[in-house]
Amino acid sequence: MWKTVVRRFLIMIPQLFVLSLLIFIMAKNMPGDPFTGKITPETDPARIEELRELNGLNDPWYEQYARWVGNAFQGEFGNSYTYKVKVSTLIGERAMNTFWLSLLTAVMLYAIAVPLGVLAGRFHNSWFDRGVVLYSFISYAIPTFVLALILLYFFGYKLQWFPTTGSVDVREVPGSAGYYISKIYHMILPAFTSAVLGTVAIIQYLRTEVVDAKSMDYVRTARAKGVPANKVYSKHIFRNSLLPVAAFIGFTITGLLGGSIFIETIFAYPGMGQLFISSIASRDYSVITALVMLYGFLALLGSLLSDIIMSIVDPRIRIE
Amino acid sequence: MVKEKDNKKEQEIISAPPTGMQVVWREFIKDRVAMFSLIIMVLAISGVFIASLFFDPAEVMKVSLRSKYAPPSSLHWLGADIGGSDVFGQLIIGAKNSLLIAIAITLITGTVGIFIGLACGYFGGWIDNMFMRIIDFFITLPSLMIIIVFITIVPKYTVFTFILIVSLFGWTSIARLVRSKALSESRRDYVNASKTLGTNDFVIIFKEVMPNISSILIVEATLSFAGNIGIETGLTFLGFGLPPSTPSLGTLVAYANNPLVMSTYWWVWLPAALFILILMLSINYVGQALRRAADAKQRLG
Amino acid sequence: MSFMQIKDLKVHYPIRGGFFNTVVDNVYAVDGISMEFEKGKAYGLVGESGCGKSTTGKSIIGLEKISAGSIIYEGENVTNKRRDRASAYNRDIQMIFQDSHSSLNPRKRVQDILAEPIRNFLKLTPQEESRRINELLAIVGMPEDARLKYPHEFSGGQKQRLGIARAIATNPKLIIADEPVSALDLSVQAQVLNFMKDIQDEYGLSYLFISHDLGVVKHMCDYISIMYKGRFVESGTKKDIYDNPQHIYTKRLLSAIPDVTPNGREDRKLERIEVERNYQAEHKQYFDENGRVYDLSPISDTHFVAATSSALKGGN
Amino acid sequence: MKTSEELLVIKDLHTGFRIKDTYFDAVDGVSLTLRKNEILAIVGESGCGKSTLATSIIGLHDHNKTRVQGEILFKNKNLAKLGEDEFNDVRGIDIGMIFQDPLSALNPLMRIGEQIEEGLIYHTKLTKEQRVNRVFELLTQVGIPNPQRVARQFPHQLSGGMRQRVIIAIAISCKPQIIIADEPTTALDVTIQAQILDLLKDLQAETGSGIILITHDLGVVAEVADRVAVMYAGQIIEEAPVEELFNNPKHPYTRSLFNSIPQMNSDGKKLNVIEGIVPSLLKLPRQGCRFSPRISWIPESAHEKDPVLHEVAPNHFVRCTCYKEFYFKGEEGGRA
Repeated sequence: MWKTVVRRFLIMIPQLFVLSLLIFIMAKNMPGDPFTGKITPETDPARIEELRELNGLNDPWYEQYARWVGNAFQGEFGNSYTYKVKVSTLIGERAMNTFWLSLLTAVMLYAIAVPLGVLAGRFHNSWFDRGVVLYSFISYAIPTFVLALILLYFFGYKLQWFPTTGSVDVREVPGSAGYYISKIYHMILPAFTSAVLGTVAIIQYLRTEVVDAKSMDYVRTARAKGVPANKVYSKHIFRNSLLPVAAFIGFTITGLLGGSIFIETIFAYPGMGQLFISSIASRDYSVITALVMLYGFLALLGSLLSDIIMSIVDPRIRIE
Repeated sequence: MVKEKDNKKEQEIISAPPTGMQVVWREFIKDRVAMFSLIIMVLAISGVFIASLFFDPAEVMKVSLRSKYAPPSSLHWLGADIGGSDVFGQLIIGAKNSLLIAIAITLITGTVGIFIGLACGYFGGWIDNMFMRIIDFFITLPSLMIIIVFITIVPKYTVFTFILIVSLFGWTSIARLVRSKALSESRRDYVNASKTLGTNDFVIIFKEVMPNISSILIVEATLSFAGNIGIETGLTFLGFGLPPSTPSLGTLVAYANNPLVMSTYWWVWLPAALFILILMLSINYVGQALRRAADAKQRLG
Repeated sequence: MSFMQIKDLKVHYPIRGGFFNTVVDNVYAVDGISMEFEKGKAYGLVGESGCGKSTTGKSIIGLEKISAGSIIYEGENVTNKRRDRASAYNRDIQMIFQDSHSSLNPRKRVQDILAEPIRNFLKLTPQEESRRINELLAIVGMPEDARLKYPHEFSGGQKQRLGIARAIATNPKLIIADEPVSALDLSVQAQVLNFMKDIQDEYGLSYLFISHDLGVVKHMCDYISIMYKGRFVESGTKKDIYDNPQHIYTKRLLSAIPDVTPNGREDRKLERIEVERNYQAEHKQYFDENGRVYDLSPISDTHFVAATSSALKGGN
Repeated sequence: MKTSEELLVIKDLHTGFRIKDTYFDAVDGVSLTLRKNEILAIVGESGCGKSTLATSIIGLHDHNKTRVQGEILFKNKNLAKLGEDEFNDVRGIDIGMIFQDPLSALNPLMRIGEQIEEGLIYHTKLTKEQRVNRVFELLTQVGIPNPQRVARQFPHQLSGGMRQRVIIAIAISCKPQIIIADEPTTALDVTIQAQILDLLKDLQAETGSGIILITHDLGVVAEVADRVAVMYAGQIIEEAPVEELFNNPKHPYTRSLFNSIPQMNSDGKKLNVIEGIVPSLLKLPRQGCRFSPRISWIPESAHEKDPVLHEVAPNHFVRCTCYKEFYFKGEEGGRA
């Protein structure tokens, strides 16, 4: 198993390299420099050239790239043009918000998807199953932003059950219990929206896995042993169907991050996705570069995590 | 038992291939919801194209401050937006643009994906290895963000660059699916038989393998068409879609970013959102019904 | 005089492993076998699953890459021309597959399936082609109206007969039959075997008959080779193999075949146990220290056995 | 013929599958008796209903789509009337089952030991330690060397023959009186097949249980069976002790089958071909002799209207009277 994990890690290295190269090229093509924030219209052109030289922007591209990667490794992406603070500080704040939102989403996601998928599979072709199929069909077909808007319109504006913007009520004192409750309260609607959209893949997968597993020979063996029906489900069918789902966790993370751009924008939730969109709007390139890099890294990490979990839960991979 | 059932059905249809369009159509007639979705889909799409003939984009987009946020009336069927422009007209023209762009993206990603997928699945070896590495990499990329960045840094941004940028990230999933189907199909003995009978690879790929996965290709094209409508409108919604001169369904929905419009002037954004929803539901249902029909195991019988 | 020789044929697959997925070893699927084919004779290739018999057939016809060795056809080296469309070899060597169902393209009508080799190899006018298709259907005992049907409208035995019709469309010299009847029921199997026999007699065909079923092989073949781990352990006429088996593996295989009579089954069981004991005891004389089968050495004009000379002396 | 007590008595069993609200009987009036200490082979070609018969006995059919009528009497219980849950008091304890494909019949995610132990958990009062010891004992009994190690392994780590031994160990774990083996060696190589068949025979002799062996391979039947029932189109058409059946087959179908085997000494002679094809379930002739369409040269009058089994020799039963008139096509004089 360790061999698989280490090999998987090694595969990640060239992927990271290509990713960083891609982003570096994009960054180079963006108007402006890492020190754009320090320039004002009154700055002397000679001074700019001096700054360019000083910052090594006239060096060959590979030297610049090496330096850029070196900085990136230390979390150094320059300063934000709009906020006039270090990019790392800015992202750090927002990242925590996104992290908590994603965590709540993941909890809701599995809490909804696993029972629905498993039960739909067990009671295949029942009314319950048909309901689940309908639910997953609709949430598959509906685009993220449409669902988000409709939920926001009804639960936020019409019924006013949930707040429509922000991550916390500004009147609450940080650290107090009310503060945390307010935080969770603000996360519920965006997390739920995101979770509903994420459940589709898991429900469909689990349902077909369970349905297929029912006619597997090993289930027949278990029945032939005289194992009670409930135990056949819990020990053989559900376990065998759920283990691969565990490996979805990594991809779920990737998926949640991708969706967070829409969700955070619509619910005006101050996370990384919203920061990304506002940075694009204000052409705050150093922040954009850092965010793309971070997202790419997290996505790679997610797929790595999935592969590792898979190799842990499946003995066919575990024992080589 | 399933086999027995098939035998009976085969008796009725004289000499039709097991997954021909005829069979698919018969399945469709049996599934009322699918038929209903198909009708909705055809009506919505053809309705948009026909209605768009009666709207002059310049006329529709004309600013008329007097009718700012006018509620629905006989003059403005769906009211007017902040500039007093007719929402219904924008809806029709926007929908036409959205549909055309989604079709273009589907055609490009479909063609590229099918070619690469077939080549990978049939030949295997280093061709497969190379493309699979590329596809794996693409799939882990935060593609939405990169598309947005691309869109903002492309110097001369037009509808065509938009289509190309989105297509650049869209072909991988189709290629992956076609590859897996082509792979299992290529392992079947009829492909081996054709090889031993002196048929060349090119002919085998396009005349033997492709027809056998054609039903899956149609299904995927349908579903990815729906997906592409979602991607285009979504990006436009965020403000990174079509150039401002070309309205899209997403442009209308984007008005909802303004809390006042969202809560009060619902007629500006809600019809477009609902139209997208109906379009997506019907196209997706048609796609899934096609998938059921193409798969002998899932046929309704 | 043989029209085709296979010399020291090898098919190796690399095993990748280690951190960098480099080639760490090879699977010796076929590891140096030689054969000759004469007109009108049937050659049997027998062995248990994974012994390389199917790979041998596939590599001869060009579906597997040959790692080493050569195939000489009519005096010409065709090792790397096996899939050359223009070559006579490709036309003259044909194949019948195990799974007749999957060997017929489900979306093609019978007439298009049968026309494929005709169009590729023979320059016929449409009328001649159509006549040839009717002829082929007649040979395998199917009505002409089968032409317009699709494969799924036929039973297993009929499909295999269509497979045979396709294989003989170009008047080949050698047909490689890879487990052609193992998926069929007994009565259908008999029908297909009868057909294969009839066609062989009528057209002077040669067969390379690959099977795990020693009964079927004995019924069909003149010469038989027993394969184990990619190599021949014993090769000879049908009589040599069945009446005078020399290699311990051949003996073990023969003793394991159930006899279709219950009379004397207790004795057969005792014999099996005896052979199994010898198999363990005499292993060293038939396999080298790596478990590899020795090279074949002749014990008569037709009979070859892979063993050390001491084993052969002891055996005789 | 060993005369010993009857373990299982099947009377007029019908097992039907539901297709659009109609039931089609794949097993159509089968009566059989399994005795202690014997191997009863049920032989037939694909689609004859032999596997359906096996699943009906052990209740592994889909209870929603299948209808089982008739009597399967075991220990004063009629198994045909049991529901899915009630069957769990029979399956594993009294009846064990051996499957065809040993790889797919084992749970890929469970250790071998756990899988063998599972039946013991529900059917015995053994402690954990006793169960583990019993697992080792079973593995040794089915001829697996180093049971401690194998018990900790997963199915994919074993060879095909080893896996089938594990399946057998599972089937015999609770010392059932009846074992049903459904094509137990079809997926195996001949050398492994011989070992597994010998093992089955030895185990049977040791435990005195009764084995129902489902197979299509007459060779396998000849090697291990004590009694044979030949099935065709859902019915038993001939039943006899093994020597009697092989040396003196009566029914046209049985005789035709024997003549289509490419035997060790058939040497290229024409094999017998049975005309026509096995009728599909939906088109089964439900009346008259079901084999009559395939021996069309035998006059109608030779068949019974409603064929029943006739005892033609001690314990040798043949369905329909047509066997008396039967001859192979082209051998007019060769009447039985």
